[in-house]
Amino acid sequence: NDSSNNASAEEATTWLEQANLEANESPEELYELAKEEGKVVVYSQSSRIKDVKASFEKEYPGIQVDAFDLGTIEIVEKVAREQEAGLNTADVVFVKDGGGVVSGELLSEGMLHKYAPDDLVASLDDSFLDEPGLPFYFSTRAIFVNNEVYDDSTITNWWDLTDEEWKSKIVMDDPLLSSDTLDLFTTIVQNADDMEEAYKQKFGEEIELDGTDNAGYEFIKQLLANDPVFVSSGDDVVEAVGTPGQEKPPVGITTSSKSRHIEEQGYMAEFLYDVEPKMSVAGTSYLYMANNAEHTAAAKLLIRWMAGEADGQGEGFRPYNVPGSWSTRTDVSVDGQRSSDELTLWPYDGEFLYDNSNDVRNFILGNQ
Amino acid sequence: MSLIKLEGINKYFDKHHVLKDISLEIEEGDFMTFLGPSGCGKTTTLRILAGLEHQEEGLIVISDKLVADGQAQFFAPPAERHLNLVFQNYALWPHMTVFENVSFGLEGRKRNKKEIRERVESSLEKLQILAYKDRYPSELSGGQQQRVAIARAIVTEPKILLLDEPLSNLDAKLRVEMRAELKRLHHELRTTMIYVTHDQVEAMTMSTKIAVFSEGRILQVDKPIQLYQYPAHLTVAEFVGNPANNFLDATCRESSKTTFHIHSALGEMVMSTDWIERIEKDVVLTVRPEDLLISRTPQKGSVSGTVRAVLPAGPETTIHIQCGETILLAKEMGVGTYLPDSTVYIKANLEGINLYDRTSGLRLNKIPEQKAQDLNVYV
Amino acid sequence: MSLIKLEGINKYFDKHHVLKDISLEIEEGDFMTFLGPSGCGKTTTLRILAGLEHQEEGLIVISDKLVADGQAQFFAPPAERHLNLVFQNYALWPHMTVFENVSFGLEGRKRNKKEIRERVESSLEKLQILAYKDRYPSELSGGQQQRVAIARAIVTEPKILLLDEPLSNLDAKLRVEMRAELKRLHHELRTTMIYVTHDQVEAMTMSTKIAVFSEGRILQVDKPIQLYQYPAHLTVAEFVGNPANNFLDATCRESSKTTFHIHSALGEMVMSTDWIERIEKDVVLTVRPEDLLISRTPQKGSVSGTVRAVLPAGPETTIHIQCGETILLAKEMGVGTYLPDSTVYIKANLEGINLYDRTSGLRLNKIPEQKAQDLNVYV
Amino acid sequence: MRSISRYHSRSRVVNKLIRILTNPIHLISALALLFLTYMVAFPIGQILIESFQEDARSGGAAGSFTVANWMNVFAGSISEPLFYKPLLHSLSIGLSVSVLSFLLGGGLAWLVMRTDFRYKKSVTMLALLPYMLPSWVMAFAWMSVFKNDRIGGGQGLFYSVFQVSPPDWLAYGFVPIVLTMTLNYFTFFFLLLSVALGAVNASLEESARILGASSARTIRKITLPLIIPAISSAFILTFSKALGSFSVPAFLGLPTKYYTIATMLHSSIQNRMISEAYVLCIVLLMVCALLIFFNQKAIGKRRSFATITGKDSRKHLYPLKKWHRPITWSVLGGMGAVSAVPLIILTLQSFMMTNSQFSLDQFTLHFWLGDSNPAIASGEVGVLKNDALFSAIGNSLKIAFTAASIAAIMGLVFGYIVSKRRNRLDGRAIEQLSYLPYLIPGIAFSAIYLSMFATPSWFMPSLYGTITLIILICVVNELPIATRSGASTMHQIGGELEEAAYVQGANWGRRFTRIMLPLSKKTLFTIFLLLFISVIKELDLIILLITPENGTLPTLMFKYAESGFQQYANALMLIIVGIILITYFIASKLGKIDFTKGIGG
Ligand SMILES: Nc1ncnc2c1ncn2[C@@H]1O[C@H](COP(=O)(O)OP(=O)(O)OP(=O)(O)O)[C@@H](O)[C@H]1O
Ligand SMILES: Nc1ncnc2c1ncn2[C@@H]1O[C@H](COP(=O)(O)OP(=O)(O)OP(=O)(O)O)[C@@H](O)[C@H]1O
Ligand SMILES: [Fe+3]
Ligand SMILES: [Mg+2]
Ligand SMILES: [Mg+2]
Repeated sequence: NDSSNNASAEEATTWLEQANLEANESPEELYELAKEEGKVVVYSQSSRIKDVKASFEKEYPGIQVDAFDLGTIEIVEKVAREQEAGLNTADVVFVKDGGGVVSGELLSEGMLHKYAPDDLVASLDDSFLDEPGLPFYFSTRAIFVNNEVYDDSTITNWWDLTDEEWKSKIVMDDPLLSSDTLDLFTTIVQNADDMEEAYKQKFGEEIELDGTDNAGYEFIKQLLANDPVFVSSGDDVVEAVGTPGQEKPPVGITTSSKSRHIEEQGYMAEFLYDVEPKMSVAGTSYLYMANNAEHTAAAKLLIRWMAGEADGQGEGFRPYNVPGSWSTRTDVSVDGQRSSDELTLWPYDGEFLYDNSNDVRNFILGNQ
Repeated sequence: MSLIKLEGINKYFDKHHVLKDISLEIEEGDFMTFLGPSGCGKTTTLRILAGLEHQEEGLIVISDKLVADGQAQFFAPPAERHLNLVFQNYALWPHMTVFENVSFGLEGRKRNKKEIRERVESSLEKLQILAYKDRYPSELSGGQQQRVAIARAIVTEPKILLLDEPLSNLDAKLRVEMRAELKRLHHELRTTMIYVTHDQVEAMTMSTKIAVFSEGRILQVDKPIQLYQYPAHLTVAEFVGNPANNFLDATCRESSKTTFHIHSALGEMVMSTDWIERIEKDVVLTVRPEDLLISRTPQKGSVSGTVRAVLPAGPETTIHIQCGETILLAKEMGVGTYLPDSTVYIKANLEGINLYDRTSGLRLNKIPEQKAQDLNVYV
Repeated sequence: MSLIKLEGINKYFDKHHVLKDISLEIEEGDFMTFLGPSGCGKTTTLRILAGLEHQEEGLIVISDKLVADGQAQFFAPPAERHLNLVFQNYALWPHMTVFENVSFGLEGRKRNKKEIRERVESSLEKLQILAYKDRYPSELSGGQQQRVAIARAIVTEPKILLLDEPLSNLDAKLRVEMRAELKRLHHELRTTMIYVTHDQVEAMTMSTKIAVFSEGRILQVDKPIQLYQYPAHLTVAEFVGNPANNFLDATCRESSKTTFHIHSALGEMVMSTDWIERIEKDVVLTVRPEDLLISRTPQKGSVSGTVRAVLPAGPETTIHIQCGETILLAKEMGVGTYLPDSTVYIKANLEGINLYDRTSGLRLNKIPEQKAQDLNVYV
Repeated sequence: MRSISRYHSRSRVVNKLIRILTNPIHLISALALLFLTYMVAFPIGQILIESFQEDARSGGAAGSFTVANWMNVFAGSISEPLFYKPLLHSLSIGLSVSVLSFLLGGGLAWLVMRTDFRYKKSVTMLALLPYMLPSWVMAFAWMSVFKNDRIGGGQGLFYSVFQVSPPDWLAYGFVPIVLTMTLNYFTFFFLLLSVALGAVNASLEESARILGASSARTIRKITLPLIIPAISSAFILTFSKALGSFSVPAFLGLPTKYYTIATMLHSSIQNRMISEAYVLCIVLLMVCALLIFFNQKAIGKRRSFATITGKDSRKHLYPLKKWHRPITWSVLGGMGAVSAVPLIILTLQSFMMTNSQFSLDQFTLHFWLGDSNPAIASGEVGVLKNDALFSAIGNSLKIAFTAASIAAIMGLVFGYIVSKRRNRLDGRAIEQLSYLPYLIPGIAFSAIYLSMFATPSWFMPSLYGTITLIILICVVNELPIATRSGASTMHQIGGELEEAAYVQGANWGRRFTRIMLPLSKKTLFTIFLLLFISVIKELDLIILLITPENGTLPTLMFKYAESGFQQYANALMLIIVGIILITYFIASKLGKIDFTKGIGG
């Protein structure tokens, strides 16, 4: 079997050479090449890809976008299995690195590549420069409060959630089922120092660990002891928090992107920016080029399109430039929400998450 | 009071009128046999009696209790009628062993295990299937299955037992033994039996009364021998007898105050007018095969005929004799030794003939006093 | 060459050895009847012959073609055996109407619609169930269902027809008609029939040969009358006869060169030594009921007995007579008029007796030459 | 006798072999085994192997042999919350759901098949409705009634009416999970038992009644044992469906942290702990295998369940008499409420501007017919205006129809083998194997199929990306329902019915199509219907295999739901229900099926 491995390795290198991912072709150049290819296949974790497909096909007639709408896990599974079988269906993969599995299982195997032309990277926020794919927007797990009853000052520190006041009054996605939530907890563990700091800030004394390894775990333990209510979807969190007319609504933890529908549904909820030690962790969405992609030029073109082209204002990025999400670029923002550089976020560390979220999950399981 | 009383039962299956005004009384301890051609409604009558089928019209009274009233659409459930039924198709439970099949009825009565076991085994013993008690019905032969069905019905010792052709799949020897067993049951427990059979010997030897059905009607209810000797109706006459009765078109002529002549293929017979209810011109004369006497030489009052076939059937022989246009059946004990196509002389035993109105089909001759008494002897 | 040949068939159901070395030859055009007690293996034999069951040992040859070989585990499928079977339990298809049930076999043969219709209707007509052709089996009486089963089997006019108690649920009259119909089929199409019945009259009148089964073995294969008159074995003698044969323990004593005495409850009989194969001391004497002659006055060679029961059964009467310790059955034509407990004198018709070795159960007396010829007349 | 020597010259073994090879049953059984080995045993083998492999994320050398996964699940420090407790929950849910479904579905089946109840068709219809809805709908309906203040966001109907909060045990966890699942899955019992009861010769019950047994005793001792094959099949289906169901326990269990094996399995998959997921999956499969084993025990080797025999007897319906009216009211009322309430909620929602507020001024047709309006749902057009809708309907119909038809026939054939050869190894193996796909999580199953069919292998062409593969996986995944239903019917058909056709010279094909198939026509229809419904709702099984042009209704719905467009999803759900109903009516008309009648006239 060695020979075939070698062969594919060889092939890969030649593909890499041909694909020339370092090059900085202009959209026009790419379009010419892409017309030959005729189509591009994208695996997307968001159904908004539908709008991208529409705008892209309008802009670049003759290139058809085949958009697969899948969940993160499905994308990982599908890409891995296809690549193992030598199938190169996907060209562009648009996915979050939930639990670090994309970096842990796909990137590490060379199944995905980074395509990040200079003009797109130019105005990225510094913290996103050193990423394995092209980060193009992010959202975050945030604390939501009912703004009919509470104000910003209700919760200013993650440790506030361990207060008796919030016993059974925290609604959140189940960390066992939502890898995003688990990522948050794992990142908290990773940044146990910050948590220790924040503890001191709130209680004015050093934290005393109750049989746990660090302040991160200690936080999780105390949070779980406060009987948070788990639900199965972020919408339920927003509903629980934001339903108007409640006397003592709970607080919620879910993805900031849920704020998109808050107004539409008539909820009274908002997420909090100023929480100690950090607001939360960034949950970045990436664009990758699949290994051995058949439609390289079209793929590059699509990646550019989705990233909003050089100025970030492109039609392709519009579906993602919505409340609750932030462009990774410093020069693009959504009205009415803080711009990305005003946020205090822990960086997203896929590798750490991949290696440690299992332990955190087991810890959560053990402390239920 | 009779134990069971059916009154004016009418039953329809969709449009088909299958029971027509069935009325019948059955005394306690009777052994009533239903006899009749296939499809005449015997099973249906049993099922209605058992409460499995509901008549559109008519009453059923059991032990002075009204259990079904067609008009009022009142029907007591089977269990309340305190009877038991051996189904024509056995209806054994395929998922139970023979033992379980038979014990089912007893278990419902909350007896103790040991007693149940004993009673089940004793009735299996009686039916000679004890050896099969742990088999499933699908592992039994047809006759064995039928015996399980009987065992299941008799083990509960019901007051009334309905049996729908219960011995049809048994061999002659077993059948005789089973008949004896049923008779014993009938006597010892004074069980009232209603019995469907196609075996005339069975009907004759077992029953205290026979009801002859035809096309959904009861034509005659009588004691066996009386029924056999004096069928009340041509259809009954056609049906009883083994092999079939001989039917001859005949004409009657009054010859004097006290006698009249019957003219038929059997020649001229002179009978007393006492013998008959009334004289009709066009009649049908029936002669039972065993009452057709054959001789090789001419006798007084005999007519000649030609032997057409000799059918030995073991204990007896049936002889087909052509006499004018008609073929007559005669029956003799033993192996008859007539040669085919030989000429013989036949004569009817006058005690073995009956006379019927050709239009209404009703019997014209009376049952002689003397005979009527005689017949009581055997019951 | 025989049409069907069974050779050394052995069949086991799990541990139960139900067929033991069955060997049988059936000629083309034979009407072979299987007679035997319930559970003796008749159905199983038919099923093995039809290819529905596979024997562990033994060969089956049909029309010179080996169709089954137990040792070699070779079994031709039923279709290749060109036969048809009337199942003991009918096996009608409940989802098909009567017409569809019957036409199924023809449709498989790709005939045109019209022909199928005609043939189905004609066979339904013969079985007197044409009127029910659009009914489902569940809407028929037991006897009607049975006739559908027969119609289904005969409509394809098979070379070989296996019938498993096909008339058991029909009334006497219909049964006679159906017998005639089967006979006609047998003659007209020269169909070879294998017939299972429990009705001895049926067996006697229909068959060219009878095979008597007992506990998985064939005891005797013979022409009907021969079988009836000279059962080869005590068990056969026990089984044939209607009502049952009389069995008397007897002892033989040679009285001269040419004669010997038989001593039994019937007194002393003197027989010629020609009559017998060899003389054994302990024997069993059988007398058929119709060969037990009754008189009210003492006769030469008669013994006295007491009437215990008189069972009139229509055409004949069975009389139970106690004679010493044993109860003997006698049968007379007509309605016997003996009074219970009266004394009568009985004597055996010497032509009606058989003698058996008490230990082996084999018949000792020979079949007289003359008789043997005579018997051929009726076949 | 030349012919004789010919066979004698061959050895016993050769003859036996020839016999085995030429007997269609053996042939079919061999083909079935081959099919199942490749399509079921092989994937399960993969799962088993991987459950013994080192996980990539656990840090060790990925792929090397280890029993750590198993140790972790069975004897690790977190075994109890990860495995034992959820297993206990799962089993008690499965058992309770089965028992309740049996009472509900069996009772209704009895009412419809055995009594002179008048509204049989309506009841049949109502009993089918809940199964058509995805299980979360029922859970959602429960929530809208019994929600208390634990979650926040307003309480349910119960509170608004009685002004008391329902206790937690009534709102979340075991009780509501069991009840909503029962309402979802009693259809198995209802359908299978209806078919089975319809085939029970009335005289078998009558003879018990005559022996003086009460109705209850007759049912308990005669009717129920007679239809054991159907009961145990329905039990197995319900039990494992309840065991494998994720959405209901997730929806109703999480608020009180009531986890089941299915939620744990889902968690492992979501967090990509593949080996752990596979260990849990194998545990579920073992439960399945155990169930089948017990089923085989219950059916036994010698007992017969042949209730359709060659001597048919009359049908007789049990009169309800004075109970008719109360039963009618309670059944129609209860069923109506249970079936209709979720449907009504769904319908209303699809016409309401905001999700959970029902009032007239919220009424809108936008989600059905609206043009793009950027203010609503990011400019999403109404469902009926969505270009993808009609191609999705087409694809869904194509997949569901083909898969359901194929699987239904296969189910009967497999069921035939299972019942004919229940004493043989092949029959048992087929029974076991055809059952196992049921509890393999959709994503794991389809991922393995993806690998198996990505490239041509053996004689199989590469099916990946074709609709054929989607149909194939649906067929295999639904085989459990199909085979179980098929087997339960086949057990009821007396052997002599097929034999009668056999001696008439009918070959196996003809026997099967003319005798066995028509005798099990209702089962065929039942399976078709059940499968059509579950295939048309299928999502996680096919999402990995589907291509954009092959999008189905559930994938479309997934898109709506994922974007949070609840009303659109509801509208789509109603369209699916509509399609199922139309299919039901057409199929029953075409097949001349009347559920409420027995076999024959
Ligand atoms: N469900 C039904 N629909 C229509 N007709 C029926 C139905 N059931 C029975 N019949 C008819 O009713 C008549 C009487 O049937 P029944 O079973 O009582 O006859 P039977 O006297 O028992 O006959 P057998 O001796 O053949 O058993 C038959 O002609 C039969 O065809
Ligand atoms: N599946 C089975 N397992 C065990 N024994 C069986 C099985 N089937 C039949 N038998 C036994 O085989 C014997 C022969 O059965 P068979 O059906 O051939 O009898 P039969 O001569 O047709 O009897 P009948 O006249 O009662 O129909 C019976 O004793 C029966 O109990
Ligand atoms: Fe599924
Ligand atoms: Mg009948
Ligand atoms: Mg038999």
